[in-house]
Order: sequence, then C-alpha cells, then structure tokens
Amino acid sequence: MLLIQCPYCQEDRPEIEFQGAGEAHIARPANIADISDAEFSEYFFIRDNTKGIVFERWRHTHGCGRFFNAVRNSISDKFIMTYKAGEPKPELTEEQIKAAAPISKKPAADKPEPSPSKAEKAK
Amino acid sequence: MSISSASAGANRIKNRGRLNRARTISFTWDGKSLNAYDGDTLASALLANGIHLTGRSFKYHRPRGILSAGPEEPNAIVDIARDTARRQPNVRATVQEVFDGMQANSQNRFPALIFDVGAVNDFFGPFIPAGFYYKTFMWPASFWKHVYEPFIRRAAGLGTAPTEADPDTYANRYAHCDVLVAGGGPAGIAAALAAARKGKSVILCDENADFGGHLRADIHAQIDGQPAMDWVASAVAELRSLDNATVLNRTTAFGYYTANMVALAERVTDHIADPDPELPRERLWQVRAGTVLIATGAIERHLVFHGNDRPAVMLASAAQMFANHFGVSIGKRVGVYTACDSAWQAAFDLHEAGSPIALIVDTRSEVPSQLLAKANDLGIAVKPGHKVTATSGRLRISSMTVEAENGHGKEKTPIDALIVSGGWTPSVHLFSQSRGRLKFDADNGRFLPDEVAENCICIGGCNGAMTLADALDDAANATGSKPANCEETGSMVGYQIGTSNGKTDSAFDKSFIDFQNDVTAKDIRLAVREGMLSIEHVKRYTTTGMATDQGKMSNMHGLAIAATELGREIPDIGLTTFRAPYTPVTFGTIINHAKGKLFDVTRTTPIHSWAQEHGAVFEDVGNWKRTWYFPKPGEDMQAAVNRECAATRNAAGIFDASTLGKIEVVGPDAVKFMELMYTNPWQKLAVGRCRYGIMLREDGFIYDDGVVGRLAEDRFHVTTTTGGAPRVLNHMEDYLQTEFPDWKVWLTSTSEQWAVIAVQGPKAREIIEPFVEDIDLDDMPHMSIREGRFCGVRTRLMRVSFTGELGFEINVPANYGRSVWEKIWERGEPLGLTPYGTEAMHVLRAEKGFIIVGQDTDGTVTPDDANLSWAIGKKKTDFVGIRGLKRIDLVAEGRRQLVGLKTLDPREVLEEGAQIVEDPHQPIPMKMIGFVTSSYWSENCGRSIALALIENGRAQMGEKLHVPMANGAIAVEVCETVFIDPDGSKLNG
Amino acid sequence: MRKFSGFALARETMRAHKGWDRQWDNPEPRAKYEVIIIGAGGHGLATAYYLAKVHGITDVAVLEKGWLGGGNTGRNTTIIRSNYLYDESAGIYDHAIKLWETLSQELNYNVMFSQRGVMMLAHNVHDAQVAQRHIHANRLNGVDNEWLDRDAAKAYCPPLNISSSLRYPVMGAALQRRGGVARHDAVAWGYARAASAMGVHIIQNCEVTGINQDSNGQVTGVETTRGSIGASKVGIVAAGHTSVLMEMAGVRMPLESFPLQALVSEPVKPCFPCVVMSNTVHAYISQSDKGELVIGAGTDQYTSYSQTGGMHIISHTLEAICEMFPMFSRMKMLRSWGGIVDVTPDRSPIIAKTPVKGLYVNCGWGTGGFKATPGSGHVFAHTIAKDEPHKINAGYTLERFTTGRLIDEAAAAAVAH
Amino acid sequence: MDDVLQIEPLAGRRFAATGIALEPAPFCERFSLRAGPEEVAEVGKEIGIALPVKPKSSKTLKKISALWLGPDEWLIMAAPETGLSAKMSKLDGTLCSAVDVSHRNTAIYVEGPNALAVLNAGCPQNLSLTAFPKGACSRTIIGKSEIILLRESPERFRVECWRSFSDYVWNFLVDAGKSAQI
Repeated sequence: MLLIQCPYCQEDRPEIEFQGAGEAHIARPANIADISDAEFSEYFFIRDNTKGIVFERWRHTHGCGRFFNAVRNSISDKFIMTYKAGEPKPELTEEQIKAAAPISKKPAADKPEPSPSKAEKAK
Repeated sequence: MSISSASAGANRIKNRGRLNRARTISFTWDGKSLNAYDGDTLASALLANGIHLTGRSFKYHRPRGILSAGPEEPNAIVDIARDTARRQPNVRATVQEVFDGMQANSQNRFPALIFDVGAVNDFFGPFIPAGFYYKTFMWPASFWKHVYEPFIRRAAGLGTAPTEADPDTYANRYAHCDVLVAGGGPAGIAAALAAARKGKSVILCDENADFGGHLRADIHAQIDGQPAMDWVASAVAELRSLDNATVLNRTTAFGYYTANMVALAERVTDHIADPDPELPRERLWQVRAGTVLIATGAIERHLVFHGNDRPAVMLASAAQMFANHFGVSIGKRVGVYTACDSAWQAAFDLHEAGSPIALIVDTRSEVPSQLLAKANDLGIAVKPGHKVTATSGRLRISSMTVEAENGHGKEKTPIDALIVSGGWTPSVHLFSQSRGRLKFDADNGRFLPDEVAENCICIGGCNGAMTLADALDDAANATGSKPANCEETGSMVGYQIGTSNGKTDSAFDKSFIDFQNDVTAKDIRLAVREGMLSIEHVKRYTTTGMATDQGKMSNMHGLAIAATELGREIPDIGLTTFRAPYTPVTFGTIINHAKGKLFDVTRTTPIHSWAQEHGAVFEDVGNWKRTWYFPKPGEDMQAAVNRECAATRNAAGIFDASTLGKIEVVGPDAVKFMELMYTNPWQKLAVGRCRYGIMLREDGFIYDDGVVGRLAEDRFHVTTTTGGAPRVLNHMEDYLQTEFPDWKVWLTSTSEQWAVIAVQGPKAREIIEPFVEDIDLDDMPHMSIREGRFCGVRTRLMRVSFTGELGFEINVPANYGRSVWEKIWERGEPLGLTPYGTEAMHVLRAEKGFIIVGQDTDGTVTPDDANLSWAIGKKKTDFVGIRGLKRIDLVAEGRRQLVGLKTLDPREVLEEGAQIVEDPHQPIPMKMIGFVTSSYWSENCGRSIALALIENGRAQMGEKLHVPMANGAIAVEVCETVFIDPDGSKLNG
Repeated sequence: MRKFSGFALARETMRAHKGWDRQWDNPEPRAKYEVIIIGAGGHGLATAYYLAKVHGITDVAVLEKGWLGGGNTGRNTTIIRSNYLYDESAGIYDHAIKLWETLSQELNYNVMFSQRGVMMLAHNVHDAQVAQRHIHANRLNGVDNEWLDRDAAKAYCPPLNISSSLRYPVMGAALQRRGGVARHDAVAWGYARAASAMGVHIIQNCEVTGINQDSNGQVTGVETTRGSIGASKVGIVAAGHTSVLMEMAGVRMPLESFPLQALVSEPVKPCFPCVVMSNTVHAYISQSDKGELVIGAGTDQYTSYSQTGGMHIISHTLEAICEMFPMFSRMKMLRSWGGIVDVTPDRSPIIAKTPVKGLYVNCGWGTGGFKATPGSGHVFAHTIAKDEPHKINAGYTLERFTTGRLIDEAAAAAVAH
Repeated sequence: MDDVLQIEPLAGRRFAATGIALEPAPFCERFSLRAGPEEVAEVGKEIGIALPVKPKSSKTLKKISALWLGPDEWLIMAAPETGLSAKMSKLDGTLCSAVDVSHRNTAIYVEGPNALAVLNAGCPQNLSLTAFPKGACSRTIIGKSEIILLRESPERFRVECWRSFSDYVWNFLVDAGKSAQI
C-alpha cells in the first residue's frame, strides 16, 4: 500500500484513501467539438505509460476529496513529489530523480550469457 | 547428566532446558496419546517421546523426520486439530506449540506413516526425474483428463484441506511506529531496547513463543555479565513496561511492502488449550514504520549427500535447541557432519547432555585448534577433511558411511542420529522483499544485504554477523548506542554449499537439496543439461525451493550446484526472487474482519424495515438491498409482479426509490456546469421544473441518466442511477476540479439525506393530497419540483413518473422516511395503494419504453442508439461527449438501435440476453444482429413485451426476426418501444 | 528434436537421464534475421513456432531481455476459456482452445491442458442477465457455455457455498466445460523447444534498446544489449512493456501497464475440481496438479512496472474466496507475486500492423492473455508472414481507437443501475 | 402531524467490552459547507464561527462544531436546539454552498482506553496523540466504509458515517472491540 503525500492535507496518507486517476497534464481541448478523430483518440486513449518518471493524477477521495498531481517512478513506485491540480508540470532536479530511482537488483555487473561451448568446457 | 524418565517423554534430559516441568500436557499423535511440557513444540514433544519419523515426502513418499527447530522446517509438516472444524493442514511441527487436547496427525501417507503405499514412488524414483511429466502422459490424448491427471493430482498435495467453514475469528491492526524491529534475537532485542530508551516508538516482534533467537539454544553466552537468556528476559520485561514499545511474540514479519509497510502475523490462540472465544485466532498487523530494523538472523543449512534425508538426520543447531531449550535428547549415539564451527559446539553440548557423540566429521581439513582440543578433552573422535557419502536405516538412520576427501578410508559408523551443518544462510528474505540489493560474500558462501531501497537497516545474523559480539555491535550502530558487553563460545564460521557426496551420477542418487519437494542434486544437473540456464528455470523445472518452506535451507545448495554445472559464478546466476510471505500465512488472517456480515457493506434504506415486515423479497443492486417484489402468501414472483403492476396502473403503487443517487449542484455557475455535464440544455429550465438528463462519457457513450430539478437559479437537485451515484459524483468533481477549477459551483451528495417515496398511479394525487402543505398541487405540472412540507416534514416534492402514470416522488429527510411512508400507506391502502418492488418498476417502465442504463445500454450505446437524440441540446457547442459522439463508427450505418419486440405467440416471454438473427436456419456461427435487453410478461398489455438492440432497428419496424433458442427459434416482430399509452395521456391523470 | 515419450523416459532411466539434450539451443545472435520477435513469452514463442511451422519462415530470432517465459506467462493463473460475448473475441479465444486441445501432441511436450471446466458465478439479477447474454451468443457462435442453476453449480463444484445467507448469494453460473487450465511454464518451454528444433533462435538476456528504421520509415532491425540485429520485420510481443518498445519506433500506444497479483496456497490433496470465477466478488480460483490453490487477485489502481502490488489487493480477493469457499479460511498463502499487464481502453488486445512498415504489435491482453496463447501466436504469425491480418484478428486493430469500433467486453458486462 | 417520528438508524444499540464502549450519538443538525478561500472569513462571520483552515483540524464554539474536511469543505454540526439551520440560512446571499446533510450522516461515539486499537483495526491512519491530537478530524476509511473521524479527547472519538453504512460501521467496531485486547 503506497503512502501518498496529499498536497492539500499536507500529510502522508495511506493509498486506500485515494483513487488513482490516470496520466496527468492531459488537458481537455478547449475546442473539443472541432478536433479530428485522430486528435480525439490522442486526447482520450493514447497514453505515455512511461517506464520511469510518471506524472499522474490522484484523488484523495476518502480524505479532502481533491484531485492533485504526483510524480512517481513507475519502476520503484517511489514518489518524487505531489502538487496541487492546476500547477504546472514541475522541473525535476537530478537529486529528486536519483532518490526515486530503483536500485539494480542484480548483485553483480551484467555479464553476457556464456555460449554453450564455453559452458560445456567449464564442466 | 542423564536422561530422565519424566512423564513427558523418555528422552528428557535431567536439569537441562528452560521448560516448566511442573505440569504435563496431553496430546495425540496419529491417535496415540502422548505427554509434553508447557512450552514444548510438537517437534520437541515428539522427540522427547522418541519419535523422529513425522511425515512422508511430497513426490517419493520417503520417510522423513524432524530436521530443524524452526520455521524453515521442510519435513515435519503435520495436521493439527482442535476439533473437526478447527483443523489445520501443513503445520510445521517445529513451530506449533503443544496444548492440552491437541490432535496432531501425520500427512501424505496411506494407510499409515510407517507403511505408506505411496512409497512405491521411491522405487520408481529413477523413472521420474525432474520434469518427467512434461515428457510423457501425452498419448492417448484423452487419457490426460481421465487417467494421468487424476493420478498425478492424487499423488501430489501434502495435507488435506479443511472441509468445514472456519469458526474462528481474526483481527487486524494498522500501526505506526518510529522503529519496527523484525526479529527478537540478541541484535533485535538490543536495538529495540536502545531505540525505546531514546523515546522512539518501537514495535519488536519475533516469530517464536520466546525471545532470544539462537540464544535459546545457547547455555554458555553471557551478556552484560549475566547469562544471555537472563539478559533477554530483563530486556524484554523492560520493553514491555514502556508505553512507547509494543512487544509481540509468536509474531512473524512476513511481508515487506512499498513505503516501509511491513505485515506481521500474530498467532494469538493457537497455543492455548481453551482460548477465550472472543479472542481472534490470529491478528494481522500492518505496520508503517519510520525505520525497519531487520534482525531476522540466519538459518543453518544441511549438507548434500546420499541418504541425507533419513529420519534423525537433523540440523546441528536444532539438536542444540532441543537439548538446551527444550531439554530433549535426540539420540544415544550421535554422528556429526559439518562444515561449520557452530556444529562442534552443538556436539559438545549434546555430548555433555547425555547424547554421546560417535564421531565428528568435518568437510574442512583445517578446523580451529580449540575445537579439536575440546573434542579431545571430551573423548570425541573427529575426522577433519572427511565426508559422509551414504547412510542407512529405513525409518531412522542407523549408520553413516564416511570417507576421506580423496575417497580413501571408507568406514561405516553406527549411529542413531546425525547432526549436520553446512553453515549459515543469512535470512535476507525481508530485506530482499524490500527490493534492497544483495551482494555475494564469496569468502563465506552467502548473500548479504547491500544497498537499501527502503528505510531499513539489517543487523545481526541476517547482516552477516557470525558472533554474538558482531550482532550486538550491529544493533548499537543502528541505534547510535553503546553495544552490550558479551562473552560467548560460538561462531558461525565455515560453510559448504553445493557439493554433493555419494552416488552423484547414479539414477538412484538420494542426495537431497530440497527435502519437501524431493529435489536431488542430480535433478538440478539434469535441468541444466536440458538447457535451463536461468536459476528461475532451474527452480521451476525441478521445483526446488517451491515447497512450503520456500527453500529456506535449500536455495543456496541449488544455486551452487547449478552454478557449477553451468560453469559460472554464483553471483552471475543470482538468487531467485524472495516473495512474500516469509512463512505461509492463513487466508483468515489476511482477510481478518472481512467475513460474514463484514464481508461487504450492506446498504439499506430507511424504509427497509417496513418492507421486511411486509414480506418483501430483496435483490442486490451494488451494495444496496432493494425490494424486488412483495409476494402475498401463496404468490410466486410472477403473480406478485403482475398484481403490483396492475394495481399501479389501476389505482396506485408505492415504491421506495431512496437508493437513487442525489447530488446538489449549487453556485452561480451551476447551470453552466450542468450544460457541460449533461447533453441536455439547461439554461431555459425554469425554477421549479424538472428535466430528464443524459450524461455521457467523453467517448460519447451513455454513462448515466436521471431527472434533474431546478430549485433556484443557482441550485439543482440532480438524481442519478442507484449504482452510478459514486462514479457520477467523481466524474463531475473531476471536470470541476481539474478542467474548470474557477467555476463557482459546488457538489454535495445528498443521496442519503432524502428518503424517496414514489407514489404512482391514477389515485396518486388523491392519496398524497392531504399531507401536502405549502405547495399548490394544482400548480404542479408533470416534471416539476416544489419545496414545502409533507406530513409536517420538510419535503422536496417532485411530480415525475417512471411508470407513465400520474406520479409523485416525495423526498423527506431520511430519518422520517419510514414514518411518512406509513402515513401514506395508512391512507392509501383502502384506496387500493399497493407497494411494489424493482421488478414491477422494471415492467412498468418497459411498458413505456423507458431505458434502464446498464440493462438497455451497456457502455457501447449512444443516445441516438437509445432513441434519445432529442435529449441532446442541438445548439450546444460543448458538453462531455460531444466529440466522441461524432466518431466514424458512432455515426455509421448499421448501429444497433433500441426497438420493441413482440413475440408472435403473445404468451411467450423471451429470455433477456437472447440473440436475434434474420435467418434462424443459417449454419453456426450465425450472424447475430442484436439481442434482447429487457423482457417481461406485461399483465397490463396481456402479453409479453421486450426491448432489444437491433442493427438498423428503427428501419425494421414490423419486420419478422428470430430468436434462436437451444430448442428452436422464436419468431418476433419489431415494434415501437412504447407498449402502453403512447400519447402520454395518463401522465396528466 | 529428441522425441519425448514414456519409452524415452524408461530408456533414459537406464543411463541416469544423461542422454537428454538441451530442450532449446542457446545461440549467439546472428547479424540478420528475416523476422525478429521481441519477447520470449508464450505469445512470442508461439508466434515464432507458427512462423516456422505454418509459414516456413525459420530465419527467426526471439529476443528476450530476461529468461524465456519469465514475464506474464510464468506469472498468471492459467485460466483458459473462450465464452466471450463478441464475435471477434469468441473467434480468437475459441481458435485458441481448439489449438490447446491438441497442443501437447503437436509440440510433443505435455502442457497439461486440463479441461476441467470454467464456472463463472452469477450473484444477482444483472449477473444472470449478462451470463445469459453470453450463453446465447456463444451458442450461436458454436462456443460451449451453459447455464447451471445454484444446485447444479454446487454439484459441479462441491466446495461452493450456496447458502442464501451469503452477502451475495450464488444464483447460478455459466459453465464452459471445454475451459480449464494448463501448465504455464510448459507452454513456453514446449513452444521454445519446438521452435528451436525448426531453427528459430531464442536469445535470452538480450534486451532491445532501439528499433532501427531506414529513411522511408521501414524497419531495418533492432539495437540490443548484445549488439545490432537486422530484420525487415519485427514483431513486438512484450506484454507489459509494449509502450516502452513502441515508443522506440515513435509510436504512442493506447495502453496502460498495471500490476496484477496472484498467489498460491500451500499444496493440499485434491479438493477443488474446476475453475471458478466471480467478477462480482472478484474471485478466481483453481487447484494446480501440485495441489496448490491458484488464486488471481486484481490490478492495482496505478500504472507500474515494479512487479509488486499492495497487500490490500490480495486481501480483497481472499475475502471473496473465503466467502465463496469458507473452508479455505484456514488455508495458507504460500507465495504471492506480481506481473505487469498492459491494458487497452476496451480491454481487448491489439494484434495488428502498425503505422511503421515492417513493425507488428501483439499487446493489450490485460489480465487474460494466457488463454489465447496458441491462437494469438497463430494469427500474429499470419499477420507478420502475409503482412495482413488473419480474418480472426482483423478487428483487433490500432485504428479502432480512432474510429470508435471498440471490442468492449467489459462495458458489455457493465455494472447495472 | 406531530406523530411523524424520526428514526435514527442506530437507535437503541449499545456495546461495551474490555476498554471500549460504543454508543450512537444523538441526532444533530449538519451542513456540508463549501466556500472558496476569498469567502471563508465572510462565511465564518455569518454563522458565528471562524472556520478552521488548517488541515485535519476542527473548532467548536458555542456548541457549534466546524470540521475541516478539505480546502473548501467543512462539516458544520450542532445539536438541534442550537438553531444551526437558522444561522445557515443567513448564507443565502453569500458566495458559498450550504447543504443540509443532517439525515445523511449518523455518528457513533467510540470511547475507552482501547478506542485507538479498535479504530485502527480498520482505519489506516496514524491515530497516535501526536499525529491525531484532541480536536483533530479527518475523512478517512474504516474497513470498507468511508467515515469522518473526530477526536474529542484522548480516549473518545466521534465516528461520522453515511446512514446506510452505519450498520456496517457499527458491526465493524463491535468486531474490532471484541478482538482489540492484546
């Protein structure tokens, strides 16, 4: 269960108080009635689905009720920050990005798989 | 010292052990009555009674004994029962504490533990190596289902699942603390105490009944000048006395989840003979910790050699625990086979406690001199640089065969127990679950915690400490305190992984890596030979590490053998992933309170109790219980619904509509907001009037509908479907907060503020008139709303109709709902007023062609499909869904449109969901052109009626189509959706 | 390929099973292939197998960033059924079932396809209506699916609690007798072995880092952690990671990737004869041949590539299991894990050509891709080989998200009123 | 028609166990009050209580309680004799939304040394006195129901919930109350 900082309650709260609301910073076109089918598809269906830093929306449904935005690393699930709805997409610092980065699971540096002949020889 | 003949087992060691021997406990083992002491585990009690053989292995059904003294146990997996309903399969005998009246039984054997017909698999072992089932049982194909699979299934599985509902209760606790200490050995206790003394809020948990970890097996160590276990007792007592510390024994930290959430399972009553029935059996703790101190210790490994699985082969530390903590002797002539110093001390302790050591075999040619000297002092024979290559004994080990590393000097030594140690594996499970990185310590053949991913610190054995002093230092470093002083004798130096001795190349090799799943060294080699190059493949192909012990003892061996076979280093192959839970956790614990009536919320209306008293049958709609119909004695559902429908059309019906969602939309921008959220135009809706609104999603499909009343220029009373209420409000808030945050309008759910009583039918007005105050009913046209009083209570009175009859919906504050309902009922009953439920409501509205969102629409239906184009404001330039509606496929020819259907035989009622075709004689697969969305017997029409979505339906009025059923097609005619009063004259009563 | 059989096993027993070969080769990648498949899960390996077997294209490399079968193939609850509502869905899933029925023999690898029946419970009037709609449509599509009343459901699955005092009492169930489960690892291994025997290269530990295109936008190959590999046709079959890979070719996708968890209990003797699903209370359960209860949980509510999820998700599904099968309250969870599922807006897959010439994609199977494995591989191989979809996957395009012609099974089961 | 009775959903229920007592709270008037930051002061003046603007805080003055629920949302509560409705009607000309929800909610008092343990059986928030002091309030979860929690004293909480959830919330608290002893 994630722990999410609600920018309105100014406190970390447990995930079950929140509802995920998908990718952030997708504005509804002001002239929506006039856009093309392709533009509508882009707006309504196409998503970044980034592996890494994601900008996403949450609603503190069972708390203050507010929608807000969050920046999270989708590999480590660590939050970098949350901010109020309507605030611009934040610039992230190196440290912020690093702090949320996942650590490599592998105990040693990657080595290529040995060829069968090499494995055979080693026996 | 000598073995006493105490009543709780013949193998009790006099003056040894920490159990209270004042009272004996009686339990049964495979039906035989045995005695134990308070504090015994089933394992220690069985051993005390001379029983080593406790189970049969999974695949070969080989006799197996108690191997460990802790949660890593792979062999002694038993069935524990209190009574027939309180029975638990697959319990580790080394963890289960004995209580009076406990019934323990061995598993996976037939007919009996000592004679098990499944053991024939052992003979066939050479035919069924790892993965054999992938290679056979393919012909003839039909045999898989009827012969092979049933056979495999019967042979597999360990215990028997319970067959009765679980009568026990379980509990949950969310907790927060500054420091969670997982593991109550010396490091954990010292750290918890240091943190608590600094004023931190601390939770300390340990999976065992007693704190102390490996110190429980130790009788020599001293901490702060006192025997280590005395230090443990006083430290735990101090922690228990502090308000800022919570001390939990019998509590396993089993899962490390994101953001320092650690799950603990506390066993509350499983050790008690007669527990308080109010107490939960187990309690789940979901702890959110500032820092997690992982003090989970280390687990000793076995060694891999031919015949290493016979009963009475046991981990050295386990034998030491049984002797020193439980006061139980495991044998009278004990062999020792080790690669690690710690087993020597175990051997000395056993020797001194009356279990003479026959021989110590150490794989290492160089053993610390003080150990050799001590052995010499005690007169114990030792063979450094030797290995055990075979054992004998059917139901208990009777000898071991020892030879030198070079194969010389082969010699057989008679023994009745063999203690083994392949060194220690740090318990990095929790750390690894936290997604921390491990590093390989090649010098000691083990993985250790490296970089952390969460805010945690590993201390003690799991961090690689090999001595008590190291462990206490870790604790001090982690808490910024001074380490406790200690004196000790033990060390965990020395290891062996992966090597296997004996018939390693033979098909008959029985050098077990994973005891429970019967995985041998040769199975691992076979997997590699067959191209399983990843350790995950090896694991899955051989099933090593996948048994109930999750490979706590076996993983390192499997990994090392695979690495050797692959010609690669261990860290290059990597460990398999550690997954929660650390030890198996009862489903009941995980769900805790959420069973029975707490499984899910049951929502009822203020009028529910009246309906119950009047014989209502209820249906589930989301979380709500809604009245389905009100059968009179002797009536079935159809009869009741027919009567309810007829009465409503002929006199009046009363219906509880309280579950309808209601949202109050308030503010100067309210009308602007309504324009956006609904397809309809709202600007011109006069105060006091209502309108039926359609809400779309942005993709243009119908999302919800409902009647909206305008209470004031800046205030709307919006109704939604019952199930749609929460999502509609969320949908509205989403647009309001994120797209139009500057609009001055607010939304408040009033679904439960108002009880809603619908009175519908020609006599509706007559019935309600006397109750109405401050409202002029004559000035209330169809689709209007007024505020005033009803029965003296504040009301929002709506003149609306979902039946096509003259009708009112009376909103009163919920606490008055039942009383007002009763007042109307009192007056209306003599006038023919009849209560009706949702089924009659469905029929009545279908007779009028009104849709139900979710039944006549399914998330792929546009307003036009549902004949609701009229509800779209033609001049509007924006509303949610305006663009989605115009997409190619949504305006294409051939969409399914809502129409009415009449069966040619008026008595035939179609099945809802039945499919419609043009030609019922076409071959399968048929071209389906639509389906029946609603279908009823209409008493008012005197025939069946149906609604359907049909391709180009509106253009097919009068056409004959077919509804193919399993037993023949039903002919239907397409018709308008309105079956009664098409010009709406009844509305105006 | 050495033939597997009982006789072969017996013969090998005489020599301690020393004679078994590698089930699949572990070759070094060549500089160029005719077709590259990205992702050695069940769908990717099946695609390679059918490319070789049906279309004679054996110059194929299957690139896998980890170990074959290590993604959702090895992490799912293996439910197989085809009783879907829409023609497109019934088409592909029933195509798959037909292939499942002879797969062990075809691959000479026992994938343990066990047609023990999949029973989908109905708990309220709306569920029953939805079930009936499916049953009628399935019958006309030639897909078996039948309605069982409450007592018949109990007879088919004796542990089922049909007490009317349940919070959501069972009203009945839709049963597909041809549905069942299979051994997930064996599916990947069986396809890998058979494909490898026909010359397909399966290259593990080879992560794709880029997709190369020429100036006309035609695909020319991929960049990997083991160097550049050329090919004029590249098929992406990478489950949760599709968006990441498609982005490399400059195509943004209508996909979101969510954690999906599952768990098994400790093994017990046979106690659960079939597969039971309940969409209303969220329970998905069967018992493996090993004896473990295999239980599927739901997805978390946020996108993630972490392969972990919250415990509350697991708790939610176990609540339903214990409600439906109260005797399992004392069973224990042995292991839980997470996978990454990519989900399209209509919850149906995309098996199609892409705007990039030579690039094909098979994705968006959400929580239910395993059951389609043979069918998916079969039609995707056709799509790649012929550069046009098979009639079975013709509707599973990317364009449907522009035209609005969705295949929305979930919406069709919409929560009612 | 003065015989039209009000029936509170939890009327007549009582529960007590070791260290815990549950009791339905008497009926009170409640308003959901919404106002933007510019109007907060004015709205407070009209109803005679300065609205708390700090998250998770409440204020009680002259028997009227105002609970901060969100940046533009308060729950205003008072016993019927306080005349809250009349005060709220003064807001008619003010830029805000005041909606009567007196009957939408009901409330349970949870009191005793085990109160915190009972609530934490289903409420995932940190309810320690430092994190959730006297006067703190929050919308949150207990089990499967949304609630509003108000700490009236170290060992006394008021649990507000929607009326149709109250049976569940009550049963949950009873179940937790039985098992809270450690």
